Amino acid sequence: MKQKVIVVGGGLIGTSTAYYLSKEGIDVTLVESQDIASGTSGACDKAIMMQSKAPGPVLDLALKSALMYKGLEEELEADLEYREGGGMILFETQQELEAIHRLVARQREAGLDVQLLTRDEARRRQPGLADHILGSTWWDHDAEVNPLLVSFAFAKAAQRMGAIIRLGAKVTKLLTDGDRIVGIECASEKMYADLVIVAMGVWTPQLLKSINLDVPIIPRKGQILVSERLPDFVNCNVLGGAYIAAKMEKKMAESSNPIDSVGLSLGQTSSGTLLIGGSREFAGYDFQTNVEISRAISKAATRVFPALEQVRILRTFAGLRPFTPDGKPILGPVEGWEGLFLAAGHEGDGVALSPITGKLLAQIVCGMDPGIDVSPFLLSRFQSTVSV
Amino acid sequence: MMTNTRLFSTNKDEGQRHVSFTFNGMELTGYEGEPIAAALLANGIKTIRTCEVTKEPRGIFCGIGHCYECRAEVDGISNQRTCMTPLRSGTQVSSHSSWQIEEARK
Amino acid sequence: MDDLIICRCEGIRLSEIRASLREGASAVPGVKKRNRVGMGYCQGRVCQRVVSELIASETGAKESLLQRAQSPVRPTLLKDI
Amino acid sequence: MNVDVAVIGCGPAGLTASIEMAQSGLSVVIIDEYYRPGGRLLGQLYDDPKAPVHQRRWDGKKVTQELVEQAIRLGVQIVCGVTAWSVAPRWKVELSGSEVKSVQAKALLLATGAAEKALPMSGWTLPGVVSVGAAQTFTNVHQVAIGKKVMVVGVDPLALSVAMEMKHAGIQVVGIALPSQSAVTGKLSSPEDALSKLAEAADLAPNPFLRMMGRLVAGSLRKVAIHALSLPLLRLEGIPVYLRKAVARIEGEHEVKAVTLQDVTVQGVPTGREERIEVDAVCLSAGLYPLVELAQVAGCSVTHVPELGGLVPLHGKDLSTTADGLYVAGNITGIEGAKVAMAQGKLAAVSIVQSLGKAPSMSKDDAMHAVEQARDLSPIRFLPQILEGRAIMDQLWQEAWRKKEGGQAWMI
Repeated sequence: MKQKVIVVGGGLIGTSTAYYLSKEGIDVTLVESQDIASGTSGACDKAIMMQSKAPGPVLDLALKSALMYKGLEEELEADLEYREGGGMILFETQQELEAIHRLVARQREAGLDVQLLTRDEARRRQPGLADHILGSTWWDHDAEVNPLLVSFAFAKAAQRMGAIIRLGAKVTKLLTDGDRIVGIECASEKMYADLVIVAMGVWTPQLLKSINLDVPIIPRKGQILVSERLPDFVNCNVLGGAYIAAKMEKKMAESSNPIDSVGLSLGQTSSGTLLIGGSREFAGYDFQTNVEISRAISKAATRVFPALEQVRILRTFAGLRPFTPDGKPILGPVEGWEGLFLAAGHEGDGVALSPITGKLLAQIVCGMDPGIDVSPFLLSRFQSTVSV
Repeated sequence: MMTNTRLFSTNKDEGQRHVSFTFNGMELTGYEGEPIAAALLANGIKTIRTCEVTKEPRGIFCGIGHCYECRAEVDGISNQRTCMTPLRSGTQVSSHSSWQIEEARK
Repeated sequence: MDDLIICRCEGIRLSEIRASLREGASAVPGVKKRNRVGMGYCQGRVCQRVVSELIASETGAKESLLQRAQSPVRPTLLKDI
Repeated sequence: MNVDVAVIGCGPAGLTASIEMAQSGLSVVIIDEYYRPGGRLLGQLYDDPKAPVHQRRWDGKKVTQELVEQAIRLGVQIVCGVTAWSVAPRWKVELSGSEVKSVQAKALLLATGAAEKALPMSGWTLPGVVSVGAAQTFTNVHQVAIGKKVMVVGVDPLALSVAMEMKHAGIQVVGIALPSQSAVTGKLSSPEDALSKLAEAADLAPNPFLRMMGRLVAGSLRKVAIHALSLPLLRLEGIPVYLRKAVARIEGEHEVKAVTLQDVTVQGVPTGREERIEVDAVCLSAGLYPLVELAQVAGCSVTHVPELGGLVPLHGKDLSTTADGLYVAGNITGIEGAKVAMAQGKLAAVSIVQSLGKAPSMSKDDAMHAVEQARDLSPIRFLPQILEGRAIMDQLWQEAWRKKEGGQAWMI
C-alpha cells in the first residue's frame, strides 16, 4: 500500500519535497495556506552562489544542489531562467580585501577554485565598476535562476507525478495519536497520512506550537529594490565584500542598527530588471519595506556602479529569511515524534538548497541512504532534553 | 503636413511664449510651460514611444501622470512623464532612453 | 478576445491571466508572480483592479486581494532615493 | 524642511485645507507631482444648474487661481512638479525632483484624489485612445484636441460632461456608446446600468429631453424607460448617446483609424449587425477609484467599500485615520465632486488644527454639516450609492474603534 505523505507549505522547499516524493511513487498531498511561492520564496533574490558560503555542511549540501540545478530545467520540462553566469565578490577597502582573501583560501581548501581578479580584470569581466574597486573574486560556477519559476515548475512536475496540491488551505493543527503524528487539520477538514513534512519556512514554529515543540526559526527580514528594465548590464552575480567580510569575521555582532546590515547583492533578471539587495534585520513578520534601508542599499549600489544613479526603481519588497541560531536548516525526523519531519530554516540559502532538500527528504522517507550525514541538520541539535 | 489641433477658446492661459524644441531630431514649436505631450499632440504627433515589451506604438493614455505611457527622455533624463513635464525653449525629447552600458563603461 | 492586452506596461494578455488562474492563482499577487501583471512602470495603477474583478468573476471569490503597496509609489531614480 | 502640516495633493481638497490651516497659524506645505496646482479642478468647465444664477459658470481654472492666491497670501508653500514617493510615520515625506529631499511634519493630510479604472478593449493600446480624464485635461487645460473625430466609450456622468466640453471646444464627438460585453467590462456594458447613471447626470444636461429621460429613469418608470428605448439613440446637445449600440473594437495599425459598433439588445447582447465609424481618437470611461497607495505605505488601514469606489482609508467622520496624525480629504475618501472635496478639505483642516492645539475658524460639526450641504449642491453624483458608502464607512470606523478600545490593534 503506497505510503501517504502530507507536505505543509508551497514554497521552494515544500514543492521540491512534493516532487521528489512523488517521483519515488509516494502518495503526496501538498497543503498551502495561500498560493505557491506566496511566502519567502516569492520575495527573494535569484543567486545560487557557493563562493559566498563558508566551508561546512551547508556548503557541501549547496554544491550537491548546484549540480542538480544543471539538469533541472530538462527534468522539470520548464524554463527556470537558469544560467551559470559566474559570480564575483567585490572589495572596496583593504580590510574587505584581506577578509575575502582569507575566505578564498578556505574555499580553495574545500575544493572551490575561486580566483582573485585585479581591478582591471574585474572591470573587464563586469563593465561599469567604479574606480575605487580594489578587485574581486571570481568563480565560474556560481549560477542564477528565477525562484518563482522553480517553485511553480516543482509544483507542476509533482502534479504530473500524481501529487495533489491544495491551495488556500491554512493548516491550523497537527493531529496526534500518542507520540505519533497522524495528519493535519485545516479549516474544518481533517486529513490523515502516514507522515507529515512541515516546510513552512518562517511560519513553521507556529504550527509546531500545537504539539508544544519549540523550533528555533525566526524571520530575518531582507529588502530588495527592483529597477526598470535595462539593456544587458550585469552579467553575473555581484556581491559586495562588506557584508561577506563582516559575516566571516563574526564581527556582525548583531548591531542594533539594520543599516549596518546592508550589503550589496546585484543580479539582472531575464526581463532586464535589476534586483538590488540586501539587508538583514530582525523585525518580526513585517513585510513593509523601510525607506532608510532602501536608501542604504541604493548608496551601496551607486557607489559600486555609478551609472546606476540614472536608473529608476519601480518597486521594493521584503522577504523573511527563516533564520536558525547556527545558520543551518532543520531537516529530517523529529526525535520523540513518529511520522513528523521538518524541512525549514534555510535563511538566505533556500533558492540554492531547494533541489537537494527535496531529494534528501524523499530519500530519508523512502529509507534510502541519502549519501549525506543528516545529523548536523536534525532538530535534536537544539533539543537539550527530549520534550515528550 | 503637420495637422494643428490647437483649440482656441476664451479660456487660454495668456502670456505663453512660442518656443521651439526637438522630438527625435525633428524641429517643432509649442508654448513655453505647456506639457511636452500637449505640444507634441498640437503638432499632430500621437505616438510618443514604442513599448519595449510588445513593440507597439504608444502615446498619451491617462494624461495626469499615473500610467507612464507618455514617457520619453527629456534633456537627457530618461522616462519622464511628458504629460506633466513643462516645455522649455530648446528642450530635446527622444523616444528611446540613452541609458547605455557604454555610458556605464567609462 | 482572449488575446486582449490587460496589463499595458508588461503586455500581458487575458489568455495569460486565465492560464494563471487555471494554475491556482486566486489573487493579484499570485497572477503577478506567474505572468508579471503589475510589474511595470505603473505598478498596477491601471490594470490591477481590472485583474482583481476578473479573478472575482472567474473564480467566484467575493473580491480578490490587490498587491501590497510599497514605496516608491512612483518610479524613482536611484540617486533620488 | 520642517512644517506643522504637509499636504500631499494640490487639488480642491488640499488647497482649501491649507487655507484654513494657515489662517489658524499653522505652517503648511502642499506637494503635488503635477506641474501646476488645481488637480481635477483644472479640467472642470461647465454650467452648474444647481448654483445661484450669477454663479452658474463653474470654471475650475478660475477657482484654482483664487484658492492659490489666497493660500500664497497666507504663507502656504505650494510645491508642484515634485513627487512624494514615500511617507513614513510621524511624518516624513520623501521627495524626488526637488532640491529639498524630504519634508518633516507633525501632521499629514493625504488629498491625492482618484485614478481612472481601465476599460480594456481590442485596440485600446493604440495611440489616440485616451482616458476620459485625459480628454478633459487636454481639451480644457491644454486646449489641444485629442482628435478631430472622437468616439466616447462608456456612459456615465463624467463621460457625458467631457463629451459636451469637447463639443463646445469645437471637436466633433461622433457619439457616446457602451463598450461591448467582455470578460472585463462587467456592468459597464449594460444599457440598464448606463440609464441609471444617466439619471445622475440629468441635472447637468441642459437638454430638457434628456433631463426628462433622466427623471423617468430615476423614478419607478425605469422598466418603461428602457423599453421606450426603441428610439435608436438619445441626443445630448446633438451628440448621439447610443444605448442599443456598443463599441466592439478600436481599429488602426499605428494610430486610431475607426471603431466598430455592434447593435445590442436591451440586455447588451450583440445582435450581429455591425457598422464602422471612422474616428481619429477614442476616449474610454470606466469610472474613478480612490488613490490609496501613499495611505497604505504610511501605515493607514484601508478597507474595501465598493459604494465609495473601492479600497479607501478607514476614516472617521472628522476625516482622521487609523494612523495618528494622518488625515484624508477629497476623492481619496470616496469619489465625489469638487465642492464636496473642498468642504472635506475644510473639515480635515479643522480636525488637524484642533489636534495641534490651535483654534479653527469653525467647529467640526459645522464643517461636517458643510460637507453634507456641498453634497446636496453637487451637480454630478459619480457614485449612485455614495450616501450608503459614507454610512458604511462610519459603521466600519465605529467597529474598528470599539475593537481598538478593547485592546486589539487596529483591525481590518
